[in-house]
Amino acid sequence: MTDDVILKISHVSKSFGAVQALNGVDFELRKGEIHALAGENGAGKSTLMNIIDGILQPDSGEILLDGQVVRISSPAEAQKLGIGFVHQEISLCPDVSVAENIFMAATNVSRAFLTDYQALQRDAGVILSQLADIDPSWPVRELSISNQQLVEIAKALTLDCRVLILDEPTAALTEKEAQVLFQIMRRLADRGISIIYISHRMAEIFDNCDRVSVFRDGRYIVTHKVRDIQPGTIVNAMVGRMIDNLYPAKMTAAQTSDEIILKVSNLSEAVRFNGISFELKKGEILGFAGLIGSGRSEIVKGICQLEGTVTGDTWLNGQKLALKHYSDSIAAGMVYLSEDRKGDGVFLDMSISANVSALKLGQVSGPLGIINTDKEDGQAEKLGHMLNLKHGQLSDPVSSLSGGNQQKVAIAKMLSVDPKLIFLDEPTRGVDIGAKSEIHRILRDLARSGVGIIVISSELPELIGVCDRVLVVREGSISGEVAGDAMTEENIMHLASVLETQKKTA
Amino acid sequence: MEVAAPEPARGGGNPLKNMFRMRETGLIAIIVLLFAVMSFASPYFLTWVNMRAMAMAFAVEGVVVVGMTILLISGGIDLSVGSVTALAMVIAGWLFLQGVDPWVASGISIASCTAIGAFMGFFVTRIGLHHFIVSLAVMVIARGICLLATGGRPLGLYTLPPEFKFIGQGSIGPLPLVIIIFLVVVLAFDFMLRRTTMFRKVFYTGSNEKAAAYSGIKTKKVIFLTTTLCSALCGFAGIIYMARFGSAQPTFGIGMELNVIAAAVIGGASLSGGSGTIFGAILGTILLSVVSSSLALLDVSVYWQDIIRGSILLSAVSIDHYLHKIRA
Amino acid sequence: MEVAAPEPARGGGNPLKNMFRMRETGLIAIIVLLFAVMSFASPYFLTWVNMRAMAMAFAVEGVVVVGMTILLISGGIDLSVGSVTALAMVIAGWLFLQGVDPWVASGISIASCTAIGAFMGFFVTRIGLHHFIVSLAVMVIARGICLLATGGRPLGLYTLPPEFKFIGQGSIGPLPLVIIIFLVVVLAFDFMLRRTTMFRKVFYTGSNEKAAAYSGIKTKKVIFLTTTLCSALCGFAGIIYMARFGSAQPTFGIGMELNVIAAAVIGGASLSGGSGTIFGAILGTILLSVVSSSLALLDVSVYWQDIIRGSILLSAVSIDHYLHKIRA
Amino acid sequence: ANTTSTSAAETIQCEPGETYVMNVMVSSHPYWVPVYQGFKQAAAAFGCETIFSGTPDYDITKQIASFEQDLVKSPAGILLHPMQADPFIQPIDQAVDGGTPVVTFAADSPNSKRSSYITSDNLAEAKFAAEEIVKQLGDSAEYAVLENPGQSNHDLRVTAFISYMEDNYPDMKLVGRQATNQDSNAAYRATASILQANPNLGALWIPEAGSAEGAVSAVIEAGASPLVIHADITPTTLEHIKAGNIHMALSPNQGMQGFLGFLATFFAVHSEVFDPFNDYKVSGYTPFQLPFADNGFAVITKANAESFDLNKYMEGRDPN
Ligand SMILES: Nc1ncnc2c1ncn2[C@@H]1O[C@H](COP(=O)(O)OP(=O)(O)OP(=O)(O)O)[C@@H](O)[C@H]1O
Ligand SMILES: Nc1ncnc2c1ncn2[C@@H]1O[C@H](COP(=O)(O)OP(=O)(O)OP(=O)(O)O)[C@@H](O)[C@H]1O
Ligand SMILES: [Mg+2]
Ligand SMILES: [Mg+2]
Repeated sequence: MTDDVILKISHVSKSFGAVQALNGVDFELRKGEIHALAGENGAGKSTLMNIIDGILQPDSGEILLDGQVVRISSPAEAQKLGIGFVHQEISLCPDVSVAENIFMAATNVSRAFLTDYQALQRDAGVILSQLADIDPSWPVRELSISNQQLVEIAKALTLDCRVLILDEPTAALTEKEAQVLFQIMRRLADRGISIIYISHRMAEIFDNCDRVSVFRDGRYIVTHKVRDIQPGTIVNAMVGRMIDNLYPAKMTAAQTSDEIILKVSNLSEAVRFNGISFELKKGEILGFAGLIGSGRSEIVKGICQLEGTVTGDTWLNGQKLALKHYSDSIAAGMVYLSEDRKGDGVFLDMSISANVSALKLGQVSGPLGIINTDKEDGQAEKLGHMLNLKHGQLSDPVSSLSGGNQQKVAIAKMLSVDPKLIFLDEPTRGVDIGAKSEIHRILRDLARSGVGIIVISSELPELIGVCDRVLVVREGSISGEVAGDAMTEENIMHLASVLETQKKTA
Repeated sequence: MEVAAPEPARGGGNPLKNMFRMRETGLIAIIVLLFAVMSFASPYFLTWVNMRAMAMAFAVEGVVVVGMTILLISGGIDLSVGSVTALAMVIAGWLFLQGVDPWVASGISIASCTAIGAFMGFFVTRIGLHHFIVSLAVMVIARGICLLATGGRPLGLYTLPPEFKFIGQGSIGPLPLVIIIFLVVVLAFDFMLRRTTMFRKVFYTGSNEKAAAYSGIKTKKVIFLTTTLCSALCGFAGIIYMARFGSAQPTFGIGMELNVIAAAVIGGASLSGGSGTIFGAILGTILLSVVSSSLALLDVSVYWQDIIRGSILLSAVSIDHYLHKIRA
Repeated sequence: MEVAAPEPARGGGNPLKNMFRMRETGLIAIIVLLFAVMSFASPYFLTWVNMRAMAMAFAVEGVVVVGMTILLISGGIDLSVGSVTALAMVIAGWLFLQGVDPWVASGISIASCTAIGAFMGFFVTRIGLHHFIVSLAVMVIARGICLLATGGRPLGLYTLPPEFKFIGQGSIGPLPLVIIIFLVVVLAFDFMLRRTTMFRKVFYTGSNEKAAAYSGIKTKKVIFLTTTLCSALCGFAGIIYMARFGSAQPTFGIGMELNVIAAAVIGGASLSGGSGTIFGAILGTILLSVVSSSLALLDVSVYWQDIIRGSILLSAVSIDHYLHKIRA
Repeated sequence: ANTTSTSAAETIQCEPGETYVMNVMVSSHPYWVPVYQGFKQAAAAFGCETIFSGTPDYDITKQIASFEQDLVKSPAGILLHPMQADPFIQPIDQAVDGGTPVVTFAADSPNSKRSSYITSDNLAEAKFAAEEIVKQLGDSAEYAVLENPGQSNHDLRVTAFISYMEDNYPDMKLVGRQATNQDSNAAYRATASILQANPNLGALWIPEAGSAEGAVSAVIEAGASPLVIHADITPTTLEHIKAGNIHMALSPNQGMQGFLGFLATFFAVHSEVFDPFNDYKVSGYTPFQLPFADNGFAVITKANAESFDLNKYMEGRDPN
């Protein structure tokens, strides 16, 4: 690693209306380093990256590349300058194949008259093979969110770039894929490519990055060499205070209850899962672990009648459920937080208030079904405050929020109905460390007060930190259960992938 | 495709209302400007009689615009509005000529139009076809039924009882009943669309159908109902037209769909669903209609009228868009 | 809104090609069925003269369908196609009557239509208006110019030189030149759209404009160009019509836009952009046109024709959709 | 279509299966209904068969296709309403050269080889309307017209009307001229505006009935009393005539148009009965030709309105 600065940001400011997203920030990226960027939700990380990629123009300030001041007016120009960007929000073309998506930038600048689909697929296959088992000929709209995220990464790997920006690429990935990504990142850095890596996962930053810069409220705070510091230092710089307990205390033996909130028996779906049976006890937080595509989301969606034709029985608080539609599930007090925030979690072009109230409009309306907007705003205000939502006006569209704050809106929407049971699919995806521990605390409080909580997460430390018990799903069925001291990453990974190894040895 | 600019409502008070209000100020300004110019250009423009005549010209179509706007918000579109309106006239007129009481005939006619809407809703939500193609087919079929029932000839309904004709030709005080009906329909739906939970679901569905489904909303039902409502309002409009003209014209409303959709879009409805207001759409209707009436009042040469109308439409939309952008 | 069924291309070979092929087999089956039924129903159907007459009825419109399909794929739409085609005839015809050489006049006319497309493209990409409203305004303006230039009367161009009329009326061997031109345009654009990198950008832009922009594609340029191309092809079609009819008709092509869009949509183009094929769109054109021609050949009562046409349209699309779904 | 019968001159009759086609555009328009009745009645007199064909669309490509498809069935002759003159030259010539005589009606294709053209004289109608207005109002009143630019016969009715007024009654003042394109709501809007701008409007000339319906609504609502005269007739305008809201209507004699149209076509086919004093034998054209035949028009007023109810006329008749 050398000390030459390849990219320098100098006094860049940017505001959206009344919101000052960036306030005179500085930033330096050296050749061949992996430079982490940390900061709370809405600190301005993505905004800065969008400026570097030419998607947004700064209100003031300069960008220097190799010591030269550059004006980057579009992503096309950024590409020419050797800047590659994996966006926080997945942005792929759903109608075309994975291969074409991966090589879109290359196709764009290609001088070839004809498109060689065979070559595209072959090459895409090569790149994908390091990452995951995805058929390059499939249209992207068929892929799960995690696989789409992998395609995004593959896409960035094809770019011939000097600066690679990764904005929370692992938010939807499991440990396994994330590790693959880190290996690739290190290889690239060794080749002299500079990487900006944005993540809310401290462990990732400390295991894989060289330096870390911290932003807070649109301002640059500090840069450290990773090996010089402890995670606490970063967290402190980020939120301006210490967070001592990252995870709330678990259920004690005394709190253990025999009361069963949810009982699922022999739940099956045509192709996606079968023979699922489990129980959720009062006061406990239950986790679901598994590899990408193992069927965790499908099982949970099946329970609340969101997708698929499901057979089997479900009891909620002792009552057998006969749900026909997800609305019945909501009425029964069972709600699902989607893993695909942009696709089916929020209404991007509608106001924050309207998003929060979407699940049960009856709560904010009068007897004639007339919406009381004060009540609606009050509800959004209250839940927003509870989740530490950083926003402008409650009437602003959700699209104006940062990624993590959009996630908080999605969570607020679930909490608005005072549910009896919540399924949370990747609940803290993209949420900063402070808010994350806040959400964990809220989940724990809810569990204590008798609300059933089931968490699906690809982030094993989160599962282990938050849950009292974890069920591991493999290829559509439950392959095991871990609890207490047995809840280790190794045990979970083993249960999640044992079949793979068996297959290989067989 | 459309990158909707954010609409921060900085003022106090009810922010949703503010947002809506802001969306329409540009259009209102343009219409006020048009009125100002016209009242200089013609001494007859600002007379009560002219205002009434201009209002009569768009009032009934305004009812159809209401239905279309709601359908657009839910993410649909309906090309059959003109044919279905004509069919409403033809069904009611034909029944009346067969001796059915005109009120009963009107009821049957509106029910039939509602059934047509349900038919389209079925194809869209159950079979999974696109609104565009289903309503295009229904547009052709409904026109065919009009022709079949009348042999292509308008039905003369001069013998309609005066109480019935009163709907279309009567006045209460100085206000024609048609305009009163129009105002009631517009105000009622505007209020409901802004404030009721029922119609809020229409916005959710149009904004992101999947997210709406993931909020427990029966999105197919919503789309089915907005499709049906639009046709039902066409039926209602057809009956008013019949009472007004005292005839049922099988060729009525050809090309109406584009006019109606344009009005809604000028008023801020998005063709990809999720946004729009009745108030805006009606302003769009007024703009289009007043431009036509004004050109007639000024006796502009027919050969120039289309050119001027198109240019005003394009400028108005551009100005509105620009005002909207700088305010955001 | 549209929840497209998944299309995994599991078979071997070029999977993209396979995917496209799959999309259209349903339509082909329906057309073949229609031909089979018709050849039983009428002894005249399968005659060369009838086939030629039917092909002549859709060939020139097919050129416009090509432009519309590409525009739809890029996420746009154009309501002005009918007016612009008429304007092309009127401009070229008017110039010719002023003594300009017909070939030069045609060149100027096509250039003017291209400029109109660029004008629309400007409003869409620079001002940020929606294609729908811009092209609606241009539809009205272009029709107005047609009326203004001709006083509403068709221009008789009987004196066009025979070499020029040959474009529209001549044959090479048994094949009318119009059909040859149609085939060349369709095959060329079909090939380019499937295979060239240039046109791949049209798909990317229409599928997700943001993602395309993030990949460095100048999406505004793409949209500008597809909008311009569509109008240019309308200009070209207008010239062929002029050569074929030996006249320029200011009222030509009223309502053409719905027909053209319907053809593309039947052929699998999505109104929200990102998918569609020329081949499919032409099959859609053929289906619509052959149904009309068949009804005329069978002497079906006019009062029934619309009903039958609409029903066939609706059934064909439903069947196609169903076949598509079960195959996926 | 070559009759070999030697006694053709005495009992001129169709051979079994001899069929005559009447081809029109916008075939669902009610205007054609009485025309086709006249056509059929004449055909019945000669024992011929008839087909009503054309296209329901306002689309010249489709009409040409339907005309060419008619030819596939080898009819004896075709009575054609060509949507536009020039585009039909080639198809008509092809038909005539192939032995199928073509007669045009209501609109012509003068440069083609059609043998006859039957029409109502739009100029005569316009002149009649103008004279009637002057007769009722004197020669210094205000008048307005509605129009439908692009449709030739409507254009003719309007332009001829205006120029006749200008030439003969220079004190008559044209104060409004609006395009309403047969749309009753547009006509309502335009008429309401014209009445606003011209409180002294004396007369309104409308070239077709669809616009007249909307215009009358506006007149009644405004409480104005201009003299409304329009061409063509619909059940609604008929009622307005009876009620005195419309002064009169001038309706082309559609039945005569069809009857005469058939005769012209029939005799073009059976021209062997006719040996006129001209060059047809050496020049090779059909001896039976009517370059321009006027089918006349009816003046519909309160007095005779009862006879013009098309729905009543069609009772018990087959529209096909
Ligand atoms: N288009 C926009 N309109 C208005 N405000 C915006 C817009 N984009 C971002 N903001 C605001 O700018 C601020 C910074 O947002 P940014 O997306 O850069 O945060 P971030 O650091 O990436 O957060 P996260 O970790 O949640 O992704 C936020 O307050 C956000 O609400
Ligand atoms: N719309 C779909 N069509 C076809 N297959 C699907 C669809 N959605 C999911 N699948 C498949 O169903 C299986 C289970 O997916 P699911 O999303 O439940 O997995 P998961 O364990 O939640 O993993 P992830 O981390 O990807 O969310 C996967 O094989 C996935 O590819
Ligand atoms: Mg971010
Ligand atoms: Mg999942």
